[in-house]
Amino acid sequence: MTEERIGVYVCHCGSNIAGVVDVEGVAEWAREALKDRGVVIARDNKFMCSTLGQELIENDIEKEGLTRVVVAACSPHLHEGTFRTACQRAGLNPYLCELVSIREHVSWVHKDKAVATQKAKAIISGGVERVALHEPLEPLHVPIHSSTLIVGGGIAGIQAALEIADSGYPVYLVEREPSIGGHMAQFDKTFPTLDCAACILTPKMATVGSHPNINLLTWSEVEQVDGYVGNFTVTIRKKARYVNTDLCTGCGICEEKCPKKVVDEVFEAGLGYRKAVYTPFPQAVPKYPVIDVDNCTYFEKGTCKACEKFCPTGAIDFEQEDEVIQVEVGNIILATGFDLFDARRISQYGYGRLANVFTSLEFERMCNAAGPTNGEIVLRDGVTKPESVAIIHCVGSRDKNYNNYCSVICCMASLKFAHLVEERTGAEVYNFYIDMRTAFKDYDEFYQRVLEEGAHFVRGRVAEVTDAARMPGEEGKLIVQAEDTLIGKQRRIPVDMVVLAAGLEPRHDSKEVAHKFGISCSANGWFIEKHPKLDPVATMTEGIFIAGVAQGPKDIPASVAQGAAASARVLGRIQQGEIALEPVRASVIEERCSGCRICNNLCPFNAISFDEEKKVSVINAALCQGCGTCVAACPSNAITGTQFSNEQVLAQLNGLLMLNVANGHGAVTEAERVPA
Amino acid sequence: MKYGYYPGCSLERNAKAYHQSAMAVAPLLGLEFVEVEDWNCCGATEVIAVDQMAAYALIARNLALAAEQNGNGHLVAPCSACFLNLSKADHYMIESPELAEKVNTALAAGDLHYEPGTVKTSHLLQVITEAVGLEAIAEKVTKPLYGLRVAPYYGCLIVRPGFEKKYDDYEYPTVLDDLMKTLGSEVVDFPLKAHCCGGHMTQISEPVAMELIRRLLHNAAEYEADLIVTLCPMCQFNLDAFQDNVNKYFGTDYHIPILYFTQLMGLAFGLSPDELGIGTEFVSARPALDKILSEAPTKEKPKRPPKEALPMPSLGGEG
Amino acid sequence: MSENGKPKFGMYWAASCGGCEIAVLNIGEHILDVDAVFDIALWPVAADFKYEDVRNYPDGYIDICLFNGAIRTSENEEIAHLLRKKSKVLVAFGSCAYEGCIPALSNFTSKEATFKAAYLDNPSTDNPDGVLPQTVTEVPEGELYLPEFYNTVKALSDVVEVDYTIPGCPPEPHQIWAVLQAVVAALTQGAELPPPGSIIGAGNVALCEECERVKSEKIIERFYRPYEITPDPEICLLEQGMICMGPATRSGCGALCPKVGMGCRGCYGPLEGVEDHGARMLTAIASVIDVGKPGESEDEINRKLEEVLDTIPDPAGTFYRFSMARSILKRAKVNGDGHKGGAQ
Amino acid sequence: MTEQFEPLIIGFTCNWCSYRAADLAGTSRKQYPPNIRLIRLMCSGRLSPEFVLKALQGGADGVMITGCHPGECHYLEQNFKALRRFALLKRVLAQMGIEPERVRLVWASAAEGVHLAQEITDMVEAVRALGPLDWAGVASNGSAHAIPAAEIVGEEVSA
Repeated sequence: MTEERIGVYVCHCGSNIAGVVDVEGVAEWAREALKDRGVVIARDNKFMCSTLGQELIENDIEKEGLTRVVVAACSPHLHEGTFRTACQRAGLNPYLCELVSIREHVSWVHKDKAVATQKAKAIISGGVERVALHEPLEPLHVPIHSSTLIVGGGIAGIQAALEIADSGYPVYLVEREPSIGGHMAQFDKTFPTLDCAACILTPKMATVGSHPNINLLTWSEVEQVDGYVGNFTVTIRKKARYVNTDLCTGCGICEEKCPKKVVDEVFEAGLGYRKAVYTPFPQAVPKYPVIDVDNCTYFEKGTCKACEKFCPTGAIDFEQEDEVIQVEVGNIILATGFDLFDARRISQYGYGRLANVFTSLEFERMCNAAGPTNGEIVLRDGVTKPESVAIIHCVGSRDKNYNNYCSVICCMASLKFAHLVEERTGAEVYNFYIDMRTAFKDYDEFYQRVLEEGAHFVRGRVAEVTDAARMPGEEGKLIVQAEDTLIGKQRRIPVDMVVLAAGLEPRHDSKEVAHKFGISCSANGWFIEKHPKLDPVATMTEGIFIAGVAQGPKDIPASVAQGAAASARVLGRIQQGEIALEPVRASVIEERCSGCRICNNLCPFNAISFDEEKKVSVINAALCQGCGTCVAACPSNAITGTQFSNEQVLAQLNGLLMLNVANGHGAVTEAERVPA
Repeated sequence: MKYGYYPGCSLERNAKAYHQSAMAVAPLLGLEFVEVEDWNCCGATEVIAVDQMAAYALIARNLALAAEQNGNGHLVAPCSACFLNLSKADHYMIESPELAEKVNTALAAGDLHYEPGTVKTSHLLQVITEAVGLEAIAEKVTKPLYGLRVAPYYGCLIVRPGFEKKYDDYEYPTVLDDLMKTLGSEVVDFPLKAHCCGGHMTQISEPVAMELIRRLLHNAAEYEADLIVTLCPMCQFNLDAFQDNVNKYFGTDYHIPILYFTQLMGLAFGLSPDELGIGTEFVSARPALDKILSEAPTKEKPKRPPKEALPMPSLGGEG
Repeated sequence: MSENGKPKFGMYWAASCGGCEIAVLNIGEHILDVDAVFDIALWPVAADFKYEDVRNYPDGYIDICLFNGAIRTSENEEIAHLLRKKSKVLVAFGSCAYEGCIPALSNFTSKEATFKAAYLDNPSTDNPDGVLPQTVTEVPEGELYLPEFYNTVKALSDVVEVDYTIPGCPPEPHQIWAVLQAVVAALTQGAELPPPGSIIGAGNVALCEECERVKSEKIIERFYRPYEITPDPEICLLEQGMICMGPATRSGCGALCPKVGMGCRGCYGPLEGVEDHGARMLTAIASVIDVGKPGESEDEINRKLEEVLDTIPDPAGTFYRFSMARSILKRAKVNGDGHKGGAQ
Repeated sequence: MTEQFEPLIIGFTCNWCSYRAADLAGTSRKQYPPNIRLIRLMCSGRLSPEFVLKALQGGADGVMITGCHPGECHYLEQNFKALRRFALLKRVLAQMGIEPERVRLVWASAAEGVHLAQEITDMVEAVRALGPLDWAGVASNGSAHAIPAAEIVGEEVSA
């Protein structure tokens, strides 16, 4: 029999509990039947969560010297905190208080009073057995390192970086490509206001490049993440640029002199060329070029070195090697963006086969004044202006063969395209859509405007795009065949150019990235937020936040908002200076550990490591999230978990089993104690 | 490799050449086809529309026989309609135990039983391209079909529905293209490669049938194909036997021979046209075949596009 | 009995194979020391004593009694009680006495089924009349008695209080000798004995500690039975897919089986605080099966999982090979014919 | 017992999903049989098989293990470990003669109060149909054998 002095408090919750459970009876029972199990006090009260109810507990702790408290009321998810704090006020460690639910799990789901009362008793019995074995715990306090890592230099990452840097805290901004700017930098105009992307983006990029608090690491990738919230150690690979950035002035002569021209699959979306030594675009930040070793003649054949010969500052350095650095950060924001759906996958639309089928991103580059056609909308031959253009919506989106989800931006982007075509070529524009989705400020107005400009809208999914002419007038054209579901007829519309509004997909490597940072992703690969509504930029992993399309398809304003939101969360953390973690943690009992290493790869948070010296496994308390999987797995009982030890769980089980339901009519008998 | 063989009705009649060429080519590829004894019609495309139960029972009878007669339970059908019916019946019987039960009640009348899923049905083209493989085929090629411009025609039945993930892409398959390239011939882009040939429309609505056939001939002609190669008796029959009617109907003048891929394989393997039933077609293939060069045509290297032209999308990706 | 003041030694053989007896002899010439130090008070395998003699001893007459074998029959239990009464120190000696061992595998079936296997279906048994053991048999001379054969095999500690336990099937000679020396020291020089109830002659951590094979993170794609592979001599057997109970089993034997490429069978029993040897190994092994990643469909995962688990032919028999009588459930729920509800 | 048999089910719930599902069933007043009693764990991955065995041995007629749907684990992938262990445990329990209906694994997200209530109802009925497990009875089966004091103190005994 336990030494503890346990107090049991049964809540009426007005009539919520008392209406079904004989609350006084239960308290009475606890007082008598549980005497030999350490219960010294059992009371009932109208509202335990009220100040009076809490004071009741506090007084008993002080006057009666209670060492454990069981409150039978609502769900712990509601008031566990309340009663723990009450105990704390009275000088009892909060973790010595157990709240058991006889409302959500009893009075609200059962009608039979006798049976409900019996179940309430059983639940309290379990709580009493359990709480007797509870141990006093102290929350873990970990300091928060004031600098932040942001992965991804698109608009979301840029926004987040600026917010934090402007508040005076250091930021490491890591970008895979040679320049920041992301997809937005590729666009010409932005819907619905049609202001030019470059005009609003490049100033922000410049600020990032010159900001004293921002350490910009382009042409770099995160290799490894160690540590935990407040204290991450991040290993970053700075890929060799083969350009000495201390000497380079960004004059661009190397690029001009480089004899090797290759198709730019990234920034120009395959529609234009770049050199083997290049900066993706004129306003690139930083301004330093990189040498693309796969295409550089020198790296292929060992001769050329034109760039080196002509570089006025001798900045070209063919001997340069990757540099691996480590940085300490307190928080991390992932803004890794998206990949465009590969339109080749829908072969019947002919992308890659039929010259004048373009993707939305190609079209963006085409419209861009700084793009391959200097903003001219022309066919693949580079000269002919189209007289008719078809824009196909939902390519790879809202389609069970590819992606079920809506890519959000395509409707508005397509409307933008329709407008630009109309404006720049006067061509006939046909939009093939399933539904028009123009939510949000000024979007639908823009739709109305494009309608008035005379663009055609055909409601129906396109069956195929073909160059197989069937009837006069189709020769030499691309024929778009679709069912017009509004008139219920098949239509074949010959056009000169087809633009595929390809959907957004998670980065091809988003799953590896998620794993690297210890967060989770949805089946298709979007990063999963902590709560879809109430916590959209945090993740289940403390100290790691997400922003932009990496979390799911969204447009520029939404991405910017998330970037700002994520940075606000990080700043909050930094200003607290430290963070308190629930002390529900697992730990290894060294002298019992045989070093079998069963547990070593069970922890997704990498909290478990192996001490090669002592040949035992070790758990990092700050990394541990307290799930207890390793506790359950340890073959030699060498791992224990606070607040959920075997003893505690089995005690509760034992307590629950002490009372049994006797029969259907709820007449209740107390079975004798079952040995467990 | 030994397979059960389900010829289907047309291979005994209009598609004799297909049967003949298949049988001529098979041994060269180490394929042994054992004809299912006492097989019956698969019901083609009509019976299912009339009475599903009867149709499935009709088809399942062949599956039951195949399961009974050949060991590895792998059945080959050269005809697209047969292939589709056989695999469809099996597929639906697996999906719906009720159907399987009904069908088996019917089969019981003939002391037969079919356990869904025991027989795997493949189209002849599948067996040749997947089981044998293009490398093995390339080794057998002695008389490459140099210079012959071929339009590969799949028809609609073999690729649809996609329930068995039969093809890399059922909207725009490329298996036959690759096979033809392996034989040394030049494959033209043929956008209508998986469109319908009209099936039995010729007996139901002439204008519809004629138009469907015309489209295919027109498209092939547009791409300057010397001939259309096919893998389905129905397709071959429509395009070949009705080509004359189409010409009359539209006042056109198409002379595009329609051959089976097995016939072209035979030629490339050095067999004589007669061994392959070439000559039995309505639109004679001779003129086309005479175009075959003894030497590989020297490919004039693609003249670089004018500098203002925009690059074509790379063929990378999954396409 | 000589009254030379020599401590009295007893060893009893209940339901077991006799291996424990051999193990004691395996301590080699030390056996002479045992004889020198002790007076034998009961040792059916070595000397001729009658139960009657034992009953006539005063209580606590035997200084140390090594009890090997499980409680299979009423006789086993009766003698257990008797020896408890007559011994100062009663030691559960070996896996059978400690946790039921191989005899307790019959707890997976019923007494009737066991008899059927032993006396009727056994190819080497000639029993045309299907005679089965009876507790009472009428003969002209009168009645003959046999002890009752229990349906469930029990551990010694289930029927009497046990002072110490020496695990192992059988215990390793060097461990036995060490224990005997300790006892002798205690009896002669009044040295301290370990606290009652403790496990002696074994280590306190799992076998892996004394196993020299290299261990690393465990990811198991499938399991192999010993005849299916030739394991790499350097690497942890479990990592190679051979079931090895080592991680869940007491050290003390010197990891003999793993040393020769055979997974530990678990005869030294579970570690301190472990209530169910089988369950511990089950959960450990299942945890490291390489099936199930986020994104995979549940059906797919279950299919793969079943495939992997099919490579463990008899999980319960494997994980509870020695510990059935001391497991949480102790036996299987079976009907008379040994048929299981769960196996339907 | 003339009354219908009332099984006792022990439910192990995940703090993040199924326990909250049970809360939700409460807040939405979704009635279900009172035969289940819940124990809160942080994750289905915490479930030691011993918990299940203890429950059955200690008088429960069935055990329901619940957790987040695969892929939705609060701890990323720990419910997969629960799934693996359950798959193996199932096989062992079958060998122990315990009907599969008595130990179930149920996925229930925090939003699936109704689903959980339904699963509970189904399980209670299934176990009710099986009848009591009564492991105490099973374990003592055949070993209820008291030794007469006489035999021990060594008076007259037969054989």
